[in-house]
Amino acid sequence: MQKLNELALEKAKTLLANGTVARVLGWKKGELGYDLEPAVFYSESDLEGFIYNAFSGANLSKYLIEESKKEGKVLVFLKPCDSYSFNQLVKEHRIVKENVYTVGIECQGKLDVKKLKEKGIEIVDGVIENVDDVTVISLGKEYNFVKEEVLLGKCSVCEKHLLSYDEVISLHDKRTPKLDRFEIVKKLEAMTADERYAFWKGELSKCIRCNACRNVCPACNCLKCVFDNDASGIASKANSDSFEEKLFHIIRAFHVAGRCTDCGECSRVCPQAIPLHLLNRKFISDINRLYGEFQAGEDDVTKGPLTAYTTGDAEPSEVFGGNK
Amino acid sequence: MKKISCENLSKLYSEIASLQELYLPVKESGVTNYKKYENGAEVDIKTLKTVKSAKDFFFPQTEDMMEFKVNGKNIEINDARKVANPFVIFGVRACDLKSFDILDKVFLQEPVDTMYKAKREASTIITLACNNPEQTCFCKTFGIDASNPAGDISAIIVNGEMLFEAKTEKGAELLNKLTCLEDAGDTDADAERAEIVKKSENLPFANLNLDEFKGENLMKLFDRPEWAELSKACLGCGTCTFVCPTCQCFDIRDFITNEGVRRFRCWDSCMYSEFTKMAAENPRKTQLQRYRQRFMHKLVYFPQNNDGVYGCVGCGRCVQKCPQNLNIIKVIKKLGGKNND
Amino acid sequence: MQRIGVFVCWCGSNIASTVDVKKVAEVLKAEPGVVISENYQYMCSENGQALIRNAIKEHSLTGIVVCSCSPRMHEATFRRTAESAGLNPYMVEIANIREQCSWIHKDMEEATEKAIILGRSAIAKLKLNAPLTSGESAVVKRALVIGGGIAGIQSALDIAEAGFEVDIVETSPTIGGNMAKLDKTFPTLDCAACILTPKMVDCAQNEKIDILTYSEVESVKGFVGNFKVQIRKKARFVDEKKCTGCGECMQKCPSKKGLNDFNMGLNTRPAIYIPFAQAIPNVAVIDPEQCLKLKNGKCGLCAMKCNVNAIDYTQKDEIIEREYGAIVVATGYKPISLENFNEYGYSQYKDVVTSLELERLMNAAGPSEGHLVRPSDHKEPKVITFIQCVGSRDTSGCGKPYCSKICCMYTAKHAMLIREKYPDTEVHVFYIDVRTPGKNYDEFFRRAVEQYGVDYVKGMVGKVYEENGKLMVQGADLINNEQVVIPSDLVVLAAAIEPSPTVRKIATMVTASIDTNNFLTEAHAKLRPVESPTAGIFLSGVCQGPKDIPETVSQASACAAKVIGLLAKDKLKCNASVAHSDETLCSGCSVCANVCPYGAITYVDKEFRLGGGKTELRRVASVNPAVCQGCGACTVTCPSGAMDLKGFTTGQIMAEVDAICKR
Amino acid sequence: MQEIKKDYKPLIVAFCCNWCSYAGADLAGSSRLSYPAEVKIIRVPCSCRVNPTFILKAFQRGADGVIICGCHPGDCHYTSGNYFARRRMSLLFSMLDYLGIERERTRVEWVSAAEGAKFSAVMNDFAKTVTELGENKRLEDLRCKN
Repeated sequence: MQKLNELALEKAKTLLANGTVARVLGWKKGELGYDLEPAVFYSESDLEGFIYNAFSGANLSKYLIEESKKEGKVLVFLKPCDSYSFNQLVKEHRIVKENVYTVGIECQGKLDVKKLKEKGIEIVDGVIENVDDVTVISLGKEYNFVKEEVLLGKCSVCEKHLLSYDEVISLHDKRTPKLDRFEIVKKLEAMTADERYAFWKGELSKCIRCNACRNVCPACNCLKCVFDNDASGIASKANSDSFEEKLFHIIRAFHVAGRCTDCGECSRVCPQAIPLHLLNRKFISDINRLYGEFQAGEDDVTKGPLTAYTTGDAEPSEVFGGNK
Repeated sequence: MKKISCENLSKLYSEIASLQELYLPVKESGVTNYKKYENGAEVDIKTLKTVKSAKDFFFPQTEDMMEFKVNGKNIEINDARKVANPFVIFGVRACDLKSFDILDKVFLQEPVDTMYKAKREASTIITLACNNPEQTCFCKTFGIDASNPAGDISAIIVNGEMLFEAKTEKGAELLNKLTCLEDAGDTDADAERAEIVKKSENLPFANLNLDEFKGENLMKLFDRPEWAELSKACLGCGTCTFVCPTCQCFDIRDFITNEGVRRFRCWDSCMYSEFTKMAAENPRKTQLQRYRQRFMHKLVYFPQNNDGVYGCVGCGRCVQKCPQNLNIIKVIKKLGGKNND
Repeated sequence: MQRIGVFVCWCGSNIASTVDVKKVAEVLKAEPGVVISENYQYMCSENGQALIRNAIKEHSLTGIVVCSCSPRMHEATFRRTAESAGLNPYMVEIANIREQCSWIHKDMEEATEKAIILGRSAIAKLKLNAPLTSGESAVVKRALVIGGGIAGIQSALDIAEAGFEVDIVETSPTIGGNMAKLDKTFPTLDCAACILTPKMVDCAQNEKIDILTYSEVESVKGFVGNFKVQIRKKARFVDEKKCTGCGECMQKCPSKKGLNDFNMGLNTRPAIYIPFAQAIPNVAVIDPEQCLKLKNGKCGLCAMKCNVNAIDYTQKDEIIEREYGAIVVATGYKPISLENFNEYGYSQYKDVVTSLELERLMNAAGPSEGHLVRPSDHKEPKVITFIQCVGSRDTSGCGKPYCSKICCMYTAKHAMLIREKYPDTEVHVFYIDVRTPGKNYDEFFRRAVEQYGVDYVKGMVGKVYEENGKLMVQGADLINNEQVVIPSDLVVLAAAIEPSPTVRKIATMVTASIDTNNFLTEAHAKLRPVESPTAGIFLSGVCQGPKDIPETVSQASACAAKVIGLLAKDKLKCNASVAHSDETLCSGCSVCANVCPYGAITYVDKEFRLGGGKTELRRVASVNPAVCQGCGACTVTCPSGAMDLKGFTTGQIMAEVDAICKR
Repeated sequence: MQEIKKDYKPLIVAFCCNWCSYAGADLAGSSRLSYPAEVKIIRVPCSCRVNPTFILKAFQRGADGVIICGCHPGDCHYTSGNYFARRRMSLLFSMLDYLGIERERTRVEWVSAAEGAKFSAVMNDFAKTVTELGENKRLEDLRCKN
């Protein structure tokens, strides 16, 4: 996998040098080995900080809303999952596609720092990444993990594949996930309503309304969110009550329903580890079940399921997927 | 000094809880936060960084202030502030303890914030030394000793036992009431404390250079071009501010109830795009400006106004929680001066 | 500061017997913003309205709430009342305390309490009302009819008759459509040409009608009353103004091998041709695919022969742009392609023909000059078998699920005509059901069976195959419960009809909706059958669903009546309760247009000031108030809340919710 | 299951489409077909105008049940509004159910202008169902209720 980093870097350098692009959107090295941050590189010397590795989990597509408006082309590296968000944003006219040079890049799943910390790893000196396992070097010691143990939740069930790009950097076939994307949704559906209520009360009451889930979400790309807009009637700055916790998350999930590509960023960034993706995934699962398989972002033209209908759609009284 | 075997800690918790409300780090739904102690709670004193800091006790995320009852065309105004009952916080780390000093400088200055003061006075704080400071801890940079926090009672774990020392009268009074504790005799914590100091010293960010963060450099720092790069990935979420033990900005908002209006205050974040929105204008239009504000405040403006006390305690929560891995360490390293690499 | 007046109606005893109207008025008077609260026996009476008018003037009211019967009953009344007193009519809200309260509750206390809550809810909504004005837009007094078949012709004639200008755009070189190809028409058996051609001539001679044949609609912009349409007039290579239709050129043209579309390809025609003798306009056209001069520059005989110098090989397509107030879609139908029905042997055997081909074979102006002969050997058929429902009522996916409606009747007509003219010819008809509702229709069908001895066999045909020079039609006879094989000389397939393939493109251009069978959807299946849901677009003829001639003509006239009603207005008053996009919030994501049934939303790039002299070009939604009907679908689809509906704003509805839920 | 107070009367918010169910309610009224006074109707131009936020807001404010009434599928005054509403409400209700909110508290019914009797029957039935469920505790805002 280290080879991918070299190829990506080389690609970035070449395209910058020959003037194809004016800047590069990628990931930058951090201080602790795992704390990569999304960054824009303007020159070959800038690119010294560039890295693509097992910690390049952040979805870069949303940054293109701003970056694609600027003068000159921007090169972006898109992991399979990021590409779906990219397409969705193009579909919503939020990215100026002509100003973006897309390079699809192989991804075999990215690591979850929280999970590594639970395994006792606080700092990372190096990673050796294979398709199904990974070795992390920390303070002189080597730790080997099966991928499922340490992958970001979104990666362990990822079925996304490379779409179409200007170029592709890929050396291996993508690993097939060993877990079912809807497993937990199904588990929750199988619970009683009381159990489900208890589960979600526990999870959502942790919410501190930092808005990280919303701000990282590529589908949450409104100029101004209704929750920030005093005129909307539902503006709120804090969860003053258990109702507001629910309101925010239900409405947010509803607003992105049919547009959410299941990129999993909401859960990745939640400081309170709320499995927010399970809300979106419920909508996805219902949409698939009721209106036919739909993957947002697979292309940049198809109408979303909430802006379409058939005359024979299920009635709201018969749609419940779960237990009572 | 008093002590108790770590195996019997639940007895201690129960006993304190029988005297006053007790709050301590509890693991729930996968994360550790301060919670009111209840029998069977999964107390977690291993985790150094609760997600939310201990500032919540004095400055909670939302707090009612007053209430307007509307009946037809009549309005009645009522005080909605809650009375603060005495309570105990257990397990406060040195960094969070230091954050109380910083918050005091804000809220206890004239005009005194009565809601904050009432809760501050109602509290008894039991601190806990950090036996194993983490890589992301950098309290030492701000001169904080993780091995020996004070508070009303100071606690430290030594060889499977927890030792307690009263630091204030209030602390001594509580300690004396606790029957489950035994006298510590000649057990002492000096060796353990020395060990902690040594560990802290070896942490990667223990001695960050803060030299440049001086009042006279204010404009120079403000204009540094690096802010663009530093803030580039910032999402404008409020995570860093809400997990931060020293961030103290709030907003006052009204909520329309079925009977009128309730006025409450709630945390606000300088990272939010609407933070400085005023009737006519929003002076901080870009995320760069907002990002710069947060760190300039912590590292330059606050110490300038508060005898050189920095507005950061090096707890490392933001380092852990920033969705895109931006943090104060990266800022200090870039702008704080030489030898930061 | 708002100054609200509340007016509680007794409705005689209808309300007052169960609701304590005085108490309602009294309690609502205490609501913030309410300056006067009255009750009266009949608010809708002249005295009641006078009371409201006086109160508006005397107390300078900014809005009124009338607690009375359903707004569906008197909202319009009270709006007029308010308007006559100088108040904006949309500053009126109705609390329905009759149908939704006094009439369904018996307990006075309960009903009174509910009436108060409904009153509060109306007050809460009213506080967020804004004065609305219906926009007005001028109407271009000209109609466009797309399609020049009998539907388009009839609509155009009726509209022109009322004094409005009409353009007919027809893709083929002549108007007349499918009807011009027919021989006789049921149930009267009069000749199609005899009744159609006079209408075609009327069109041509009517000063108000402009016929654009050999033309296609290229694009449609605008909205009801104000459509801007681009029409492509395809190069005809013949100057329409000069050509006299003498036909000399056709005689001399050496390239005679083109299939004659008008005769369903049953014979050939020259490269320069007039589709049929009565064509309107009676002007030749050159098929550029076939013309030797246009293909390789070698010929030019027709130009030499033309006495009026009408031939112009250099002619180019021409784009004409015109404005219209209304558009009639009359694109008609075509028989389906029979490629999915190999069992009937249509592609294998020349003597398996469609009904429309049979029409040409029987037509005096057809390829055999009305003498019914088989295409293969030009011999008179002695046994003819008709197969019904070829591709109609077909749920297998090969054909169409609907009934094509005309086949039963035209087959009866064919059978009868054949038996009349060739009495020794045997005629068999395989049918699933015979459907003959309509004036004199069933009588017509029975005549075919009873008087003309046509053999109707109830059952489906399995296959058609050739044996000893005969076409063997093998099918089931369900009544005698047996398999039958009928050796035939000619087999006629009643092919299903489908909307003309051009309709899809046109529907997209005019944002009219289309159903799964490509028929255009009407605004309401029962109550608005000739209008499209898109304002200003009207449906004439088979483009909306299968129809026979009488039905088509009635619909065409109905359609014309609607168009005339529209064009008769100088200005269109738009619906005031329309959607509106807040451009400062809109991110141009375009989901709203996806749910708009009227195509009222478009997107424009607009410049916004960013401060510091900088500007940004942003895509934002823009609602055309003349087209929007105010359903509100877009408001819920818009995640940012940029899209709102005037008169039913998000704020207003939430205020009602709040007021209702206060207890 | 919570204990239900004896004289408990639920609060029900009904969003009714102007063209069908609102008229249906009028017909119920003129036919004197009663339903509980707890049902309060809000008139909307079309069921597609009902934003999920309205429904949640009603619950926040103390509603115990929310019902949305629209034209029968295929009969929408605006041709397609109720089809969009049907998808939206299906997904929203399923989500509320997923969160453990009682699914009987929300309902969609198609009631035409001619169905006064159906309107009354639906409201009676819904009110009964919600009364049996008792107060809405899982989706309320305590601040609204003091």
